[in-house]
Amino acid sequence: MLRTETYTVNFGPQHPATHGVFRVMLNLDGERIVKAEPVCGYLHRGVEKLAENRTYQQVIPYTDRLDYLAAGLQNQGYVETIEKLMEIEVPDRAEYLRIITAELSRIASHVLFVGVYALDIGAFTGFLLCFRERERILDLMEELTGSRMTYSYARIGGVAADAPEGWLDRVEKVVNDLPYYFDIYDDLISGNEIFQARTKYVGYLSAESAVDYSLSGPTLRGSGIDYDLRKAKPYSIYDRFNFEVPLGENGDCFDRYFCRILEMRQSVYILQQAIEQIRETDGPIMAKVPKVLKPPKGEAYHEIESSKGILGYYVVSDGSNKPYRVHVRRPSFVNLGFLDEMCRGGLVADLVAILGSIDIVLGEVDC
Amino acid sequence: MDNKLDSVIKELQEKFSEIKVSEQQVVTVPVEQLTSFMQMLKDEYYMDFLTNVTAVDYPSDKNQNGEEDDEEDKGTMEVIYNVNSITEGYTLMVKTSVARQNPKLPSMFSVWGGAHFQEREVFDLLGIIFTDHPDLKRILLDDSFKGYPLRKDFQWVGGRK
Amino acid sequence: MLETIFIDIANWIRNLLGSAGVPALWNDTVMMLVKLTAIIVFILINALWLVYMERKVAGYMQARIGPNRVGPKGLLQTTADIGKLISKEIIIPKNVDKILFLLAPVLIFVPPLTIFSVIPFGKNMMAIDLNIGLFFVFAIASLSTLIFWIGGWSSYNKYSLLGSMRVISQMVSYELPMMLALLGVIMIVGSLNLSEIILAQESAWFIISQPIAFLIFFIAAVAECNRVPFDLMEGESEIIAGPYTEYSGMGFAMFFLAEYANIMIASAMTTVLFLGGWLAPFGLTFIPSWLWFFVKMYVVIFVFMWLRWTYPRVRIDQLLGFGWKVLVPLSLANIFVTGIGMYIYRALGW
Amino acid sequence: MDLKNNEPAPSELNRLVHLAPLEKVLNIARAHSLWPMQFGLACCAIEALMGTNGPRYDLSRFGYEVMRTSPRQADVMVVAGTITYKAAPFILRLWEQMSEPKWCIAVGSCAISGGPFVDSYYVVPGAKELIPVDVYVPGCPPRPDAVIDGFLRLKNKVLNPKVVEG
Repeated sequence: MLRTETYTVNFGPQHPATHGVFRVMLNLDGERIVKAEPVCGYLHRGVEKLAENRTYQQVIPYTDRLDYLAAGLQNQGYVETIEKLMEIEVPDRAEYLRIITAELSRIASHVLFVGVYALDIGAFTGFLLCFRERERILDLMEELTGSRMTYSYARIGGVAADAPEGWLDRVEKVVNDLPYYFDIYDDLISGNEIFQARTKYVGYLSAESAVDYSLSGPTLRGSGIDYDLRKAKPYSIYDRFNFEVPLGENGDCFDRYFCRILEMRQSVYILQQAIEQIRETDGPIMAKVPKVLKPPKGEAYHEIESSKGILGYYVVSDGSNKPYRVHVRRPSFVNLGFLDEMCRGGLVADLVAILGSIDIVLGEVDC
Repeated sequence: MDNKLDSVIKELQEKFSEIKVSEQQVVTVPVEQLTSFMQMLKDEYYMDFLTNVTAVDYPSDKNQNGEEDDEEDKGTMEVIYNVNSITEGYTLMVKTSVARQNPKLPSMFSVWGGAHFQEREVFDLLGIIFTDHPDLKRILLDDSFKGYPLRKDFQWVGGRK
Repeated sequence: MLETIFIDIANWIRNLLGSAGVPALWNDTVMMLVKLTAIIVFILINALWLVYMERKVAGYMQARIGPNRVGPKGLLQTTADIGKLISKEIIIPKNVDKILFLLAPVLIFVPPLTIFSVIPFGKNMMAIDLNIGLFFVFAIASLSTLIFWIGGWSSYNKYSLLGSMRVISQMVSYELPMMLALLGVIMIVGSLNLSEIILAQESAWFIISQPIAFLIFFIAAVAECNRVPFDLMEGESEIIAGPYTEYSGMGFAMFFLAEYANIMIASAMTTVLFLGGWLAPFGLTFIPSWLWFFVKMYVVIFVFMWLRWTYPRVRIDQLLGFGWKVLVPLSLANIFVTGIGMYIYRALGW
Repeated sequence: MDLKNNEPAPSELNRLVHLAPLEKVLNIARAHSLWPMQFGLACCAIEALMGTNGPRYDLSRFGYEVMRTSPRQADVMVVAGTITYKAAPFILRLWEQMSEPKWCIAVGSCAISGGPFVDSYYVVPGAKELIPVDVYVPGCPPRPDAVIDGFLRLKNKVLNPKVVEG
């Protein structure tokens, strides 16, 4: 008698489509997914515990290594939390420099996402072409911060260093070039018939479940929910810029992907405005902050819009020079929570498309 | 925006007499009323987005608010929920504390699906048990790991030589 | 002189043997062996060179340079790779079906070698002139499906199994439109002999008179070779390396080279059937016919690579749907239209 | 950790067959065709495996760009990132799945010694605790140039096995 049965496949931890050490335990019926259980923690480094034994400034480099693709945003999130805790006013110029690094990080992260997503779908050339643009952004960041990926640029009360001479001009040049590259992505990747066939109507995520499961970032906005903290609750100086929040319509993989492409274009607008405004802003880049930071007893929770979603830092101070507790609300981690439901009924190839469209970074997932 | 939140908190205070509100508008809810309180937040105040769930360990000698412990020499653990409202735009921090010896509280999974992973993480790192959670098991650490690293009394040996 | 250089060499060897008093039967056998050896060497060298070409093409398409350190312009890169692969340990995992596991990489080269013996590389340049050449080619080409499947099945690995099942479904559903598309050509020529098919294109290549057939054939050929956008078999981001996941060292190298041998066959067949084989276009007959054949073949191979480095991968259900719902009806329609066309053609008495 | 423990175990040495002159020729082939395994742990993988392959640094010039996703077909394991106790068993397993001859490059502070996470309760202090490492590439994360240099050092090592034996 003919009989079929499901079987389990370990998708990962070493697998090209998991973007690092991440495992999905797949229960398959032929190629159909019956159940997809994410297993993370292969990169759990105990950052939250380590932070308890470091001074407030020493935590900054650890935040870089959470989301190593957009370290500028991580730095910003952490230092703003401490500033909220200590009620420090940050000088304008520092705010602008932070915004510029943050938006550059966002573009660098999204560019990498586009490339890696293309690779997941099977287009290798898109993957490598994206590195060409990324290198240009990394060059700028290296000039400013001395590091290509882990910047540690933001400081509590300001930024580490002022922009070198001519740096802003170079940023402007790169920023003005970027839309041309995005057009190339649209031609090569987004406009491709096969790419669309692979991603459209795949991994449907309804607006209700996206909100219910606390998904955030482009994953949420791809389902049509207008919730971008830069607009909804402007932190830092985002209220000074004009930009739009791109939204998806169908809540499928393609929308999530395309949201990021559009978001990069908006980041370019923000950068152009920021560069224009920073030219008129002079002044210090650091607020008056004591050498030994001892925030008052208390707690602060602050969230920013990172490239992956809502990045929150919760810091408790006990009055000493080390944080009593640091918790990071990592968007990648929370976004994974809905993976199972999104995958069910799809094919193995769909899992790759869905996982890619969530855009996880394992350093952030596992903390 | 803040005014709206003020009025919400006032209304809440009227409905739930046991809750405490601090200066930073942090609401402390007793464990017993947590589920009904949260359900009300979601249903009546459109707090549809649970951003963050975390917990802090306060052994007896450390108590953040300087309050006295009810139990002798036990300490507490605080569980913190950050709830946002996408439609109304306000955000609220809700706290509850459980005894350190027997950290148990109801899961918020029935209210917000987003609690699923985050509560698992809290369980994993702090050992707080969320009753009624559909799949409460370790998420980051492996199953054979002993202890809960984010508790203050966690002892470990680093790799530094 | 250049035109007949290979035929001259063959005749020279034959005469040499004849004058040495070797009986005719032995003479033929030796000649056959010489020809087959020539084909094996030809395939291996070409496959090696194709790997290099692919990496170079990929490099230039991706704004890179590609291998350029080993040998002049990196030409010896793939030789080094093969040298390394030969010396690598061959792992036989526990639980595999040992005989089949070891047999698959050996057998994988049989179909390409066999097929090349009937392909006319130039005027009168073919190892065996078979009057059912086309039929023979496809009969043998289907065999490689089985060998991929043997490799995947015997590996005792779920990814291999998934990959090999994909191979089967893919090959079965694309062989059908491929054959049906070719019926149009066969109807016009009225023969399965590859030489005659080439000669029938004297006035116009079949790519002009049978464009639909060409498209279907080419798409199906890409799928049969497991190339992007139909590289589901080894779709790296999904099922690691498909049937070859467990193969190491030379076993893997054989699969790797066989892939390129298959591309050569697909391109050679495209050339023979639709691009006029060794016929020289525009009367440029001073260039030897076999050179024309290679030029055309390499153009087709380049298109293969171009596709690979541009397109993403399709999904298995889309792949099968496309094969059965689009290509098969289209190829049937093509036969119908060709038949009507030929009827009108004859009725007009041209 | 002292240096002695870094050397491969004797049993592993015996597995490498020495055929004198042929081995030399093969070493040339091996040195020019080090296929890395596509396996990234953390931040360093972005630089070491993706960045180096990118258009600017282009590892493919040396012929090392063929990323094999299956450990059976790879020659070099690039340990790029923090190794945690949860990941350690499968890293060891991947290493054992690779076919001889194989090499290991430890990229980044974390893979060398645990890096900034050395004090953590869940981090293995360096890849050397698990597998024999041939080349260390320091940095946090190292630049792609440094990773390419690491590959070239490994190439040197493969070409001149004597250099490291003494």
